[in-house]
Amino acid sequence: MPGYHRAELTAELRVVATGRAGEPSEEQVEAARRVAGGTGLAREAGPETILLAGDRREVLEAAMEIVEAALDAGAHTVEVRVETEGEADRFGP
Amino acid sequence: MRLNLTVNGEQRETDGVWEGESLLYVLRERLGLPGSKNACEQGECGSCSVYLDGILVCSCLVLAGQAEGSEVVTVEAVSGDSGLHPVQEAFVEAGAVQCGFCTPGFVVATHDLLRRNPEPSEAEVREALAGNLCRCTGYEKILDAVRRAAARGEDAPR
Amino acid sequence: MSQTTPTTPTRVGPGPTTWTPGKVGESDRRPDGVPKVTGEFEYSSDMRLDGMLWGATLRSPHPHAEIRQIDTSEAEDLPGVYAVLTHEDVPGRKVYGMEIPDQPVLAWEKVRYQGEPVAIVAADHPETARRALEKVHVEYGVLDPITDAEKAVQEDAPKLHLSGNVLRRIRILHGEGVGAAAKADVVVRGEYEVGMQDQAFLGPESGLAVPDGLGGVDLYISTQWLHIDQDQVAESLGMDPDQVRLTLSGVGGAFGGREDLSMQIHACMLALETERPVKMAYNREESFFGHVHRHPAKLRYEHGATRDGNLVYVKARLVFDGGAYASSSNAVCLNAATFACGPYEVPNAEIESHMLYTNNPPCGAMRGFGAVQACFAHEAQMDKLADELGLDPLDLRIKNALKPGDRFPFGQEVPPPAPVREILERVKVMPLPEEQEVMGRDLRGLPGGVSNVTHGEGVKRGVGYAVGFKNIGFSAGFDDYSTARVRLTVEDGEPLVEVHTAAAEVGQGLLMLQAQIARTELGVEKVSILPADTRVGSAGSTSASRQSYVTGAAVKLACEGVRERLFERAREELGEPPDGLSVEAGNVVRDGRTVVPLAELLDGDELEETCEYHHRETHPLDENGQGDVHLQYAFAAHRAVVEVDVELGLVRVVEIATAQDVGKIINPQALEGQIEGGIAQGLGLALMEEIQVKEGKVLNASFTDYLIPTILDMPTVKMEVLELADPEAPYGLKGVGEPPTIASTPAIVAALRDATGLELTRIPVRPEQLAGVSDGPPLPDEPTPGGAGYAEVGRLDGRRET
Amino acid sequence: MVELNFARVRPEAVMDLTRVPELREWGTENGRLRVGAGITYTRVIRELGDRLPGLAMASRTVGSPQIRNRGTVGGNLGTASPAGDALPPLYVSDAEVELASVEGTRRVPVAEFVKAPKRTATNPEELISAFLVPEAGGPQQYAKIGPRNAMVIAVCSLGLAVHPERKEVCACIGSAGPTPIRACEAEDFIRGVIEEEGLWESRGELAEAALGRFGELVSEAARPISDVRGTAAYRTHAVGVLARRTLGWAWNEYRGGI
Repeated sequence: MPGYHRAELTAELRVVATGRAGEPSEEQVEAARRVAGGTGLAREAGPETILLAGDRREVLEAAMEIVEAALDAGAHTVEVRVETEGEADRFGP
Repeated sequence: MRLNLTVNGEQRETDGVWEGESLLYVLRERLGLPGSKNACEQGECGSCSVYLDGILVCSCLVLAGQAEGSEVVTVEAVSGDSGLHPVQEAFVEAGAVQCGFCTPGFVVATHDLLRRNPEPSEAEVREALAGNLCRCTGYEKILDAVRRAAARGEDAPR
Repeated sequence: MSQTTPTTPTRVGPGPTTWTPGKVGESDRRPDGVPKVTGEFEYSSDMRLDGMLWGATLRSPHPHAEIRQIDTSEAEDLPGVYAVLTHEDVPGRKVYGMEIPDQPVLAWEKVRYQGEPVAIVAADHPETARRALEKVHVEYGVLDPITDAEKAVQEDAPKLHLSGNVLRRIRILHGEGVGAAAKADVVVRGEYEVGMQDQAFLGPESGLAVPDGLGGVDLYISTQWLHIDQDQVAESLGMDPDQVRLTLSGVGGAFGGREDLSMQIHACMLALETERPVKMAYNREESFFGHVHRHPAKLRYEHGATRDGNLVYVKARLVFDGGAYASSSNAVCLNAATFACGPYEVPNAEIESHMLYTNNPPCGAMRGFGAVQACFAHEAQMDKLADELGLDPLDLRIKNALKPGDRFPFGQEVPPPAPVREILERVKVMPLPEEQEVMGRDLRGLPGGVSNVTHGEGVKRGVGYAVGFKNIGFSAGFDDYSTARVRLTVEDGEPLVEVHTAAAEVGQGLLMLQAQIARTELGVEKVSILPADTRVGSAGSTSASRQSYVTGAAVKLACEGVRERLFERAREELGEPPDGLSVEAGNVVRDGRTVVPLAELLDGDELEETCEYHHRETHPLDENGQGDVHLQYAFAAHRAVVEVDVELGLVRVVEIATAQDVGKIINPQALEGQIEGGIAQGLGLALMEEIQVKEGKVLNASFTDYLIPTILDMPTVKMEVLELADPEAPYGLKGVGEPPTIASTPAIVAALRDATGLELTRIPVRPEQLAGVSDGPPLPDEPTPGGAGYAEVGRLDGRRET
Repeated sequence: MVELNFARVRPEAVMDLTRVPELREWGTENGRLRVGAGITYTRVIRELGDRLPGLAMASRTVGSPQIRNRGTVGGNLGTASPAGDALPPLYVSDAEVELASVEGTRRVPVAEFVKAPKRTATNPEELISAFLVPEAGGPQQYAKIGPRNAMVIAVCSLGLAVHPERKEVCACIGSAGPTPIRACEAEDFIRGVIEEEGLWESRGELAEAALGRFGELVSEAARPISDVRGTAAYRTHAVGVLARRTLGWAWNEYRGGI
């Protein structure tokens, strides 16, 4: 049931346009999505928004990888929003 | 359109009825009688059972306009001033009520059955109530309730 | 769009329910019984407020498509329409989900199942709202759907989610695994399939959202878990949970189907946008698209045993179709894996459980939760094995029955009580119904009933047995707690206990149970149960058969706290010695003598305690699928007697006999209701209930073609109830809701096999299978009225203007 | 009404015929029964059960008491669904449908009236006013398959009438073809058997083999499709079984047996 396996942490990542660069390029978004897909934790959470859900450590590590991939592809800005999930602190070890 | 009908002994009038509305919708949303339930809206579950001119019907299958000038009796009128009708009493006592969404329909259908056949056999009860679906009870307690109500030998109030 | 002065009417919430309940162990008249028989009980779909608008949902007609464009302008211009919202209007997180937030509140680039919400509207009449939906123009680029879980894992399958189509994989390795195969004298193999069952609760999803005028919103909703709804709604509205207050409104059944959100976020969005109360009420057809279903599964099994009938090993591969979104699939996958071998002592096992994303309807919680699918397969295997060994199927089960102290394949020690052998022996000795002459019997006692298909011709009787088990409460490390606030006060000179929890009464009788506990623990006649809402801490979900245990324990704990404070007061004020005090009939008592009436002792004060009950810690599985995963186990055995018209494949179930261990009977009548009702749902899965899906589209979203048992289908139930106390649980009780649903299905199918000699590897068993008539051509997707699916209703593009 | 509730149709106008008393009457006319189209199933069972037993049996299988209290044979005719329970009994009694308009009335044999699934011979300005059918001259049966024991739409069905007065047995398949289908070859076959053996007069037993062959011929006459309710193969099979059984019951009744 819900909560049996509720994700501990979520991170939303979005490659955003900056004043200088205009729209984020397809390649930047794709690079982020490709790496995200490989983490095994990724879903979509809105247009161009990646959502990672899982244990604390794996989510944080995956977020770092994705940010790097986007930057490597030339992105100027990546928004990252990390949240603990309600009730998640009640998980056992 | 305007609709005039007698509901539970009271003359009622309601305006602005869309022609496509069912009697069930009018009872629930316009006349403040939500006791009849909207579980399937296609005559399969019996939750909306009412009397229309003394006949048991699914009010979801009656176009509101068809009830113009008719007499409608809903679950709200099954109990009288003196409290619960024996059918209702029996449903509560027997544990025939769980989520209760099917209950108003069962109460009206049982009321109709016992009015026509005060001492039904089990097979007759089952056939008469086959158009009322219940998802919670597995029907055992409902059968028990009908037996109790029948044993009381009380006839319908109207 | 229409403009009116915004109003924020306030709603008077449901009041407390006060009555004088029975004590623990007694049948009580349920307090909501009277309003339910008179029609006065207010279900979520009955609520209304002045100035209220009606919400409606536009759903995707396609199981898999790109959304190229959404044009709402024409809909917005329609008189009587107050709001038309899309994903762009979701203020907070655009996805939600209980375990993993992967499901769009409103779809943006893609739709992944037929019926996925794309836009919502609020209007002054349901018909206006429906017309507005027709005027929302969505341009779709239709994609090929993935409709087969086995194909979803293939390399070339398109990825439905960023990380692919595998939602979860679990592997359990126990003992030597299949390495033990050499020790087996006999091996039986089988492949089984379970169709998609629906909860089919009678009260369709509905709710009323009321803006508070200060930016927040109150939501009156029928749900199973208020707090997890609150979390998800607040997250998607971008608000603090405090600004989103939920109150439980009358619930017309649940069975797992109300654990996920349906219109909760939508109604709140529309209410906040229009600054008016907004009611959303699904009709039956929409309800089929508005909640998750029981997972369809394919299960491949291999059982090895010694010649004398001792199980040597089990190998199982379970594949579940999770549909488009995660829901509670992770937990279902775990449950199925851990119950894959049945309640038997299996020294070696290798189990794989796979949960996959497809473009089929999302699946999640339903009564039995993963144990149902596994039980159908392992019980079929046990019968097959008995046949192979020439043993009585019941004796084979008894021989291999689990007992306390054994190890489950996932390593946990079987906790007491685990009376598997006892319940099997009970059903074994229960007298069989007398065989009655079939020829010339009343039609209503024959397969087909008054449809007059047989007067006894072709009718054969069969008897079958099955046993199943399931965990009670949430597992694998989740701190599955409940909160209760109990207040002792004096009203009209009489002591009154008020109990406040957020636990959802969905029909099962939790109101009674809470009151019975309060009355038992505090010795007070009058108890009042306050409406469940988010003003008190979480009670967890009304699911996993857990509320009697967990919320029961929380109420008991809080009552004990209040009682302690009463005794303290008695000691302080009356100088009573600390030991030997009790409460009875409204008095503090010692040795049967009244020390002081509660009313006098309280002297106008109130005593209040809020307690959280946390059960024993559980643990996740390790990489070999080992761990102390579950809290409590409940077992039930069933015997089915059927009569089959073997020529036509029609069935009458004659009787179900069952034995179940419940730990302690809290309320006999409510317990019987759970057992009988659970069996009815098991019967439905065995014989008739299946959501038929073709190419991702639902073919029978109506009560005309999704058939649930009627009163003419459900037989008499004989039951024996064992009360073997669980030392860890309050009063020793066990959860009772789910076990009746688990083994009743395989027992019926076993009886059908007995009557027909057919193998019957798929449920629901259709008349075609029983009559031995091979399948014809594949199903056409010709929709029937009220049974088509949203291709027609959501878009209304199949409308005929006549 | 269901289509209205689920927004499948939005008719410009709806006419309520329940208030037309003429439609709710029945009587005899030139030796036949003339039954108003607005007679409910409940009334068919109660008032016409002895005169039209096949139709009454079919009526009893329709929905629930609530539905039978409201639903009418006229409605079943108008819908012209192949699954309409009232249709096979009307087919086997060679009923006629009476259509009325301001122009007058006309009568159409039921098999010509039902043209295709949900299509009838009714002109836009006409309404179904009644059906005409002879009183049963012999035993009649109706049997219907559904996956549960009440409240089902026919997966397939069979109506059968023994007509001693014209020395014929008629059988009609329901819900296994685009319209109800008379099983003519089966009818011819069994008429031949009965005549050959002089069974009309002797009231002797019909051989098991003859019943079996009758069933096979009925199966052969079916033209079913597969859908959510059942497969074509099953429907073909089941109508044959129903034909064999119902003929057995009806013939036994004719013999004065069961």
